[in-house]
Amino acid sequence: MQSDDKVLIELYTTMLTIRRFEERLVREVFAGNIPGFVHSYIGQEAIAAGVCRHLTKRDRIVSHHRGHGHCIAKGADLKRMMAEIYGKKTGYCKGKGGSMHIADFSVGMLGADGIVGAGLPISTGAAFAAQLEGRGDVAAVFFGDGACNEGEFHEALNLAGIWKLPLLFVCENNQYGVNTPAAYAMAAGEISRIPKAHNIPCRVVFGNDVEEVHRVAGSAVAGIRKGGGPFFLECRTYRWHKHFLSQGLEDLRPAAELEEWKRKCPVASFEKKLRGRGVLSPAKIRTIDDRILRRVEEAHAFALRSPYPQPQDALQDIYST
Amino acid sequence: MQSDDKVLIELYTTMLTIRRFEERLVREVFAGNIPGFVHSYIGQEAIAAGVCRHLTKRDRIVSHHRGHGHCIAKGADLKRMMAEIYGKKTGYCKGKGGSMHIADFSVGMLGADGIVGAGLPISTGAAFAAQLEGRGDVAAVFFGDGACNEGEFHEALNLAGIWKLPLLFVCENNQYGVNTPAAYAMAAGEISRIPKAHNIPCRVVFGNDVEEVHRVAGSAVAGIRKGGGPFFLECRTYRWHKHFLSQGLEDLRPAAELEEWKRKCPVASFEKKLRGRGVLSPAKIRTIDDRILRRVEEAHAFALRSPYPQPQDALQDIYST
Amino acid sequence: MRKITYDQAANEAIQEEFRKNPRSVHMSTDLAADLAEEFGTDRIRVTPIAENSLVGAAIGLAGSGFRAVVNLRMATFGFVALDQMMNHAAKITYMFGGQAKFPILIRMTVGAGFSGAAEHSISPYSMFMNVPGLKILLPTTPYDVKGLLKTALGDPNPVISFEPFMLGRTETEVPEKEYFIPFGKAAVRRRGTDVTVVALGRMAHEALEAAAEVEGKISVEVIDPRTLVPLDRDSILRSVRKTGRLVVVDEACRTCSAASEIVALATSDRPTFARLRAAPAQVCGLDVPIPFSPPMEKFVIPDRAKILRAIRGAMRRPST
Amino acid sequence: MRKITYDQAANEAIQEEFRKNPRSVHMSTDLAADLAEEFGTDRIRVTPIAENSLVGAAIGLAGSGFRAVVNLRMATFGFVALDQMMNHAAKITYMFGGQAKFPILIRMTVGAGFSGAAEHSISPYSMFMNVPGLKILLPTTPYDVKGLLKTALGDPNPVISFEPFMLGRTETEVPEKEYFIPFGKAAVRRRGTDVTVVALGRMAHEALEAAAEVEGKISVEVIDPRTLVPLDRDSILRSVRKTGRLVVVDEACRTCSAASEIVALATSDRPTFARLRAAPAQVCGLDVPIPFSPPMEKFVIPDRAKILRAIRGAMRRPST
Ligand SMILES: Cc1ncc(C[n+]2csc(CCOP(=O)(O)OP(=O)(O)O)c2C)c(N)n1
Ligand SMILES: Cc1ncc(C[n+]2csc(CCOP(=O)(O)OP(=O)(O)O)c2C)c(N)n1
Ligand SMILES: [Mg+2]
Ligand SMILES: [Mg+2]
Repeated sequence: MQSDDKVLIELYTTMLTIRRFEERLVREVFAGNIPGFVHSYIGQEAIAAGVCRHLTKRDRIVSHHRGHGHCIAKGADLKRMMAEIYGKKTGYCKGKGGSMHIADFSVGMLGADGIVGAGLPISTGAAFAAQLEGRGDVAAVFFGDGACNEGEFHEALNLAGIWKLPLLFVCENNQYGVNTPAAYAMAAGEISRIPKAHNIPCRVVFGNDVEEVHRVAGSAVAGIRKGGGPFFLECRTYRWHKHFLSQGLEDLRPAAELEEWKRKCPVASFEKKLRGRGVLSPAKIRTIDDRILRRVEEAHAFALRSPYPQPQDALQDIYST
Repeated sequence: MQSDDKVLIELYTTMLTIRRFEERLVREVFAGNIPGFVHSYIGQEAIAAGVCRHLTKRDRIVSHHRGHGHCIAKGADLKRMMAEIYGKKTGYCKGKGGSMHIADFSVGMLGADGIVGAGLPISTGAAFAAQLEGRGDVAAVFFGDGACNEGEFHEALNLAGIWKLPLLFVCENNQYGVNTPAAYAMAAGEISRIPKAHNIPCRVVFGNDVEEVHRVAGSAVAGIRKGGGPFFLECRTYRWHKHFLSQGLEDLRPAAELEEWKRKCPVASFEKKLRGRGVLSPAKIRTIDDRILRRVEEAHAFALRSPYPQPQDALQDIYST
Repeated sequence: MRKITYDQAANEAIQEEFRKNPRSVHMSTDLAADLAEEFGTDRIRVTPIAENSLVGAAIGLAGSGFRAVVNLRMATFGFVALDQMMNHAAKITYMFGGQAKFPILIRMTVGAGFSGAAEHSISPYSMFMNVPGLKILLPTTPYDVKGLLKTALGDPNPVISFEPFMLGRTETEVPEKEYFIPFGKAAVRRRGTDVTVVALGRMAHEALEAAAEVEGKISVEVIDPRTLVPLDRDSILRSVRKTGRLVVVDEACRTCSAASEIVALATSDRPTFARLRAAPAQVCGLDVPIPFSPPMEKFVIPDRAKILRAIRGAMRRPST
Repeated sequence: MRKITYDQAANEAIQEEFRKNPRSVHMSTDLAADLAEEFGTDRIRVTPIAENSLVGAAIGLAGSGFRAVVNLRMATFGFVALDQMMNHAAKITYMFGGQAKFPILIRMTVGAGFSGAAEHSISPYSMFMNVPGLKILLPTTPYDVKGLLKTALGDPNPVISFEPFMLGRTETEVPEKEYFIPFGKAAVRRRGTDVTVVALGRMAHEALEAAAEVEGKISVEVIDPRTLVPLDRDSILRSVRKTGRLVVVDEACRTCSAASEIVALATSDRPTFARLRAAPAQVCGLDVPIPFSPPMEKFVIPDRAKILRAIRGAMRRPST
């Protein structure tokens, strides 16, 4: 097996892990087993996988409300993620955060966040830290098209620009914020016009093509590590589920549009390519999938058998000591 | 006298009125006679004069902390302005606002504002109102280069863009926010790159040349009235005084730069032109100036002889009834 | 009488008032579908996610003679708009010497109870009460939300309506006939003589259940202020002077809460203080960010049991 | 001992701690000239005017193992940054289950008295007290500001320092020798037995002058809490139990103020309530935006005369 193939298989594995994890969650949420709001990453797996493959544990990422994919791609533990989503004591945040606030600082995942756009300034601080440390580390921030309309988007681009921060902006343009089309909400038309105006180099990629994401992110990250300053990567994609998983919430996006994008499934299309090129056989795929499914089941079982926090645990962690 | 000349003389008169008003204030502030913070508009007169000449009383403007020029150009009463700056009961805001919060809704001056950038979203509302009224009225908003780094700048551009609001953005780029150079604080380099990215048409003018400001603003306002949507006018200029008038505050801008810009005085250079073209004779200029000086003195005398508010007046106007 | 939900009642208020006033505009990041259908997308605007600017735009509209309604959804989303709400909407009438009116209604949901975690469960009304110039509603029933919003939509000032998320789908009877509820008039939800319970927001319901539970043993008066600014001081003080005992229930974090304010109000009023027979008690959210996991979330917000404990405690305490 | 100003003392605290910790960073929209000279422009950054992002950047730095200091200047400029302060800085330690530390210091000036008008004179500390997860300082002397900021610069949590604008140039003795002031320890500025005056921020000075004025007639104990979160409940309660009378003085608007909280704290504490001999009193800023014109501004903020009136009132009131 060539080393290139190894990378491809890893990318595939990461994507499929996200997919299986999220599929399991979809079932559990609709069965009423999970408290709170859960935003599914299904349909966008290629972005987290393709970008994070270039990042070390010292590189720091900041995520948003749709953050499970970033956690998994950055190397977070499925068990502790699942436990957190279930509100268990063994979760990453001891049950204090839930789906929208998973973080794993030990792998450089600085946290998902429920306020649209808020991760952008936070990521400038992570990049500033990397710049001061001077070891060639980078930061990356993931955010949606909707977040680009918050003022913090502008401020973060500007700050990264004037300070030449080692920061990769990854816009996951799934074309909607809840039910509001980006085409309606954004005067620029093309998101990339904004970072370009701030003199930040920019590339638009098909976000369902993991190889393209991986290739472009790779040269972007390499350039950033060498001190080239921030880079902006816009990934065109689509989410398969409602804004968050809920019976009540309406999905006003055209059904045909969703169907079309399902045909552009990032996982299936990549799988097909790898099979076509002989990188993966059906049997090998089965093996990978089985292992992933087992890990997801283990994570799920771990979450279920983990204890809930004690009520009084709520009084811990307000402050660090 | 040609009608063109009439306009030129009006522009000159407006600029000189602002200049004389502000000169008087500078003296009074440094003599310790005026409470609070006063931001002088000296050096930037051509912008307020050139833009507001195109606006009717139904057109609404929103101003910022450096707002005296906009008030005067929009037709506010010098007496009530001066009284407000002195904190007198006869002032526009009954002494509740002071220099930074002068408004005259009767002439469409929706107020100065002390929070950098905050006027931008407010102006989108004024433009939205004009759009709904459908009478071809416009709104205009004045703001500095420093305000362009606040997120509200981005948000207001976007909102104006997607809704095609009848809004003229007037950026008074005096190249510094307090002592921070725009060249340092702004990744875009050129401010106009940002509105362009939002697909808002944009022109950069020499803000000390009132004829240029007037000409470009004129076609911009005409286009907006016809339903062309927002327009962005960047005016390059310079302020002559410290950020606000205060003994204590340091001015870190290069002295030579200030001297150079004083040679580009918007009032003196226009006066020279008008004399050269025979539009104004020295005698006529003297007459205009005398009248202005008299009006400023009257305003000042009015302010001085006006009573202070009663302490208990502080309890009025918290709510409208 | 027909029953409708809290959310429907709120919507009706807007519909009725928007029919009367063509110079009224609605903005929200989500489509307000039935409003848009009736009033058109000129007046009912879907907006980009840029809350600070929506509130700013509302101020500009209001200063230009329109009435503007902004639905920010959850209160914490409104935190990006606090500058426009607190520095501008609240102060602009005053700063400009009252020369213009600013009829603005801003709606936000508040409260915990659905595992929304710290960023989606806050009840921040007290911080708005500390900023003069806003009127502040905290409606607790479908009937009230309709009547209060209708009043708000006739008020020439910025009004903020905090609407408990958990109440959105609760149903009660709401008359078809038009009515308004004035600001500053508390609802005495239950008459009693032993102890006054002032209960805010969703806690008004919990307090009523608690009161019912001790029926016959302790006579509990339950007051729902309904509006926090203006606050119906008189009704509260009158009740406390009668009962001599005060328990304030508020889902928000205790420190610097509206509940603390009500206790301070009652105790610093000389005749009321003179009649107090026990130290007043606060049953509030604990001073922690709202945790996600249900057992912890339940622990930090008040419920019937905690209210009952406080009522019994007030009765047990010896008079001074 | 040498005398230095409040602002100089604050600056010294930062200098001393930045010397110790190379992983500390300072951001402000104005140049912090002497810091930049000593520590270089890598660590001492002038920023664009974008306060919300500065606080956000501070959070990111802190989460990456740095200590971040942000000077927002006036508190109302910080209103554009309330989302990052309240939704993020305050909650992030908790939300993430304590897995990372967020050592952040945010400085802002507060208070009126210089005709700054409504947008430049606010004292909004109580709204931050309602949001758990922040530590909150309100230093009132050069000595205190230095000692408290030095402690803040060793604390692994977000700390907000509210610094009364009017005190910036006041001078007192400050030792050259290093010292720290712990959080949660009030300063009893004056001992007394008749009435407890808890005075916040600049009002601590006014209260002391008022106390001196009635020296020999009324024995006034003046307590300056110095930190609002944590608040030194014990010192306050102990004093009130001793004197039986409480006056709280706060420049901020009264409703939902820190002063209301302190009154609620004292009255809802059973043993303290039992010893109260008079209704507690609040001497606070009136509930209006701060007006520009001096006669009105003076009218709405507390001063020595108003404090004296309240002290005398507390003494006059018959015990219950
Ligand atoms: C400041 C703020 N406003 C509104 C919301 C509610 N909200 C949560 S996610 C979302 C849509 C975000 O769209 P986008 O950034 O495109 O991300 P996507 O959900 O499409 O991945 C909205 C409006 C919020 N969480 N925070
Ligand atoms: C949100 C906010 N941050 C900071 C300030 C303090 N401040 C007042 S004016 C100003 C500079 C503004 O620069 P610019 O927009 O270029 O206007 P100019 O003063 O140059 O006319 C600053 C930082 C403020 N008033 N509001
Ligand atoms: Mg999206
Ligand atoms: Mg400037």
